[in-house]
Amino acid sequence: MKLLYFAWVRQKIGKGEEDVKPPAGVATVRDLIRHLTALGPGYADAFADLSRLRAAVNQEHAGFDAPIGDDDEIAFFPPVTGG
Amino acid sequence: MKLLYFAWVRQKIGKGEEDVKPPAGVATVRDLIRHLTALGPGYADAFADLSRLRAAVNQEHAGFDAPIGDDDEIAFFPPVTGG
Amino acid sequence: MKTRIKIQTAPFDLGPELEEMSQGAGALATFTGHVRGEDGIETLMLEHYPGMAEREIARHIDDAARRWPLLGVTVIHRVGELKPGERIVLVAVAASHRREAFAACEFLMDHLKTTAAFWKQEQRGTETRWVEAKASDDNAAKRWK
Amino acid sequence: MKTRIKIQTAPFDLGPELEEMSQGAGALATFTGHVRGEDGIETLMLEHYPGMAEREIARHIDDAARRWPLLGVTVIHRVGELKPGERIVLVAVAASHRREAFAACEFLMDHLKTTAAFWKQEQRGTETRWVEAKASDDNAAKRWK
Repeated sequence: MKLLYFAWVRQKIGKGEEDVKPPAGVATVRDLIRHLTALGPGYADAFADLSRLRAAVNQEHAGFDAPIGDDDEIAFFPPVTGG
Repeated sequence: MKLLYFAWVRQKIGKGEEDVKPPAGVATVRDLIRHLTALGPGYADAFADLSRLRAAVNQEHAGFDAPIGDDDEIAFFPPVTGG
Repeated sequence: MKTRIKIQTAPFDLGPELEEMSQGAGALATFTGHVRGEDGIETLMLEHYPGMAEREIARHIDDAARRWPLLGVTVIHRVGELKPGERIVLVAVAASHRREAFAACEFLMDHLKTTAAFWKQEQRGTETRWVEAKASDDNAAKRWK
Repeated sequence: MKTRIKIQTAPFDLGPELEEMSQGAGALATFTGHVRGEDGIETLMLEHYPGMAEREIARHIDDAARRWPLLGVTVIHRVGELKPGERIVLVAVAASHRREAFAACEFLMDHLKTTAAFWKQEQRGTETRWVEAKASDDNAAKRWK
């Protein structure tokens, strides 16, 4: 599973991307967030306030209940501010 | 009084502008139209259908009941089609 | 607010006009109208009422600036003989934010279409036809009342 | 319909981009967004999600083309380090008539602001701040539902 982090999510976690193999039972974006939060204070900080966080699965905006699998690309970022 | 004609009004009357001194009693745009209509077939043709005609007094759109005087610039034209 | 109104027979380029407008503005909305080649039009003759055409445009720019906070407006309108594909008109509005820039640009175009003293004649071969005003343009301008 | 999407670090000129868009269209509506110099911003850093950013823009162009008859759309979005006054984004829409061109241009800007995967960071001296999303942008995008 490929993970991507952008803007302050990237800064808090300290990297832009990583490959992870979450344990069995991580079936949704929300499960993944719970798993990542336990990995360290940077992750915990990045995922502390889910109201400020957005996610994409395979480059499409996704809710936290979206299902995910090993071959997916999951991204976390703040609400977008382009244009 | 300076008169200006544009688009098909100009073509029907056969000139783009002229100076006229209408008789006493010509106090509004409508009076002027009545006076001009009697001047010849070109004028009569140009002013035959007032629903297709627009007027300006001193370079501002004006209704046919607008008052006019000797020093005014009066223009007649079809509805505009610029832009 | 910087205002520029030009009525000219010469063609104009967009680059230099818009480059200057952009300075210091957060948002720039523009509209460019072109001679459509459809219906076999060979030439579009544009006639205007010198003096009144400029006044009407200036009046609408003033109205727009009272409605929205604007930083600059440029209106260029060509007259004379135009060929299919050529630009007829440019309306460019600079503002701090996009909402105002878009609204004022559309407001100006709608009013240019319905009150600015320009007339179009289409020429196809030896046949000429004065373009008639469209009810849809009147309705577009009425939206802003 | 001709579609062009460019995400680039290099600055872009309006002239050549718009010149090409104009060909064959009756109406061209454009929007250009610039880095505002207010509040002492020295640099605006623009980050994006390569792949997703382009996809979102393409999706909104498809949506716009289903709503309105369009002839061409160009979207250019800069990323990287920008200075006050520089252009961030260009949205240009060519159509036969102005109503569609304006509507689609504004539709695309509203959706770019709310869903395209870009993030802005303002830099003032040694201080940096991620720009927060605005409720007004969300509301603008909701108008089109």
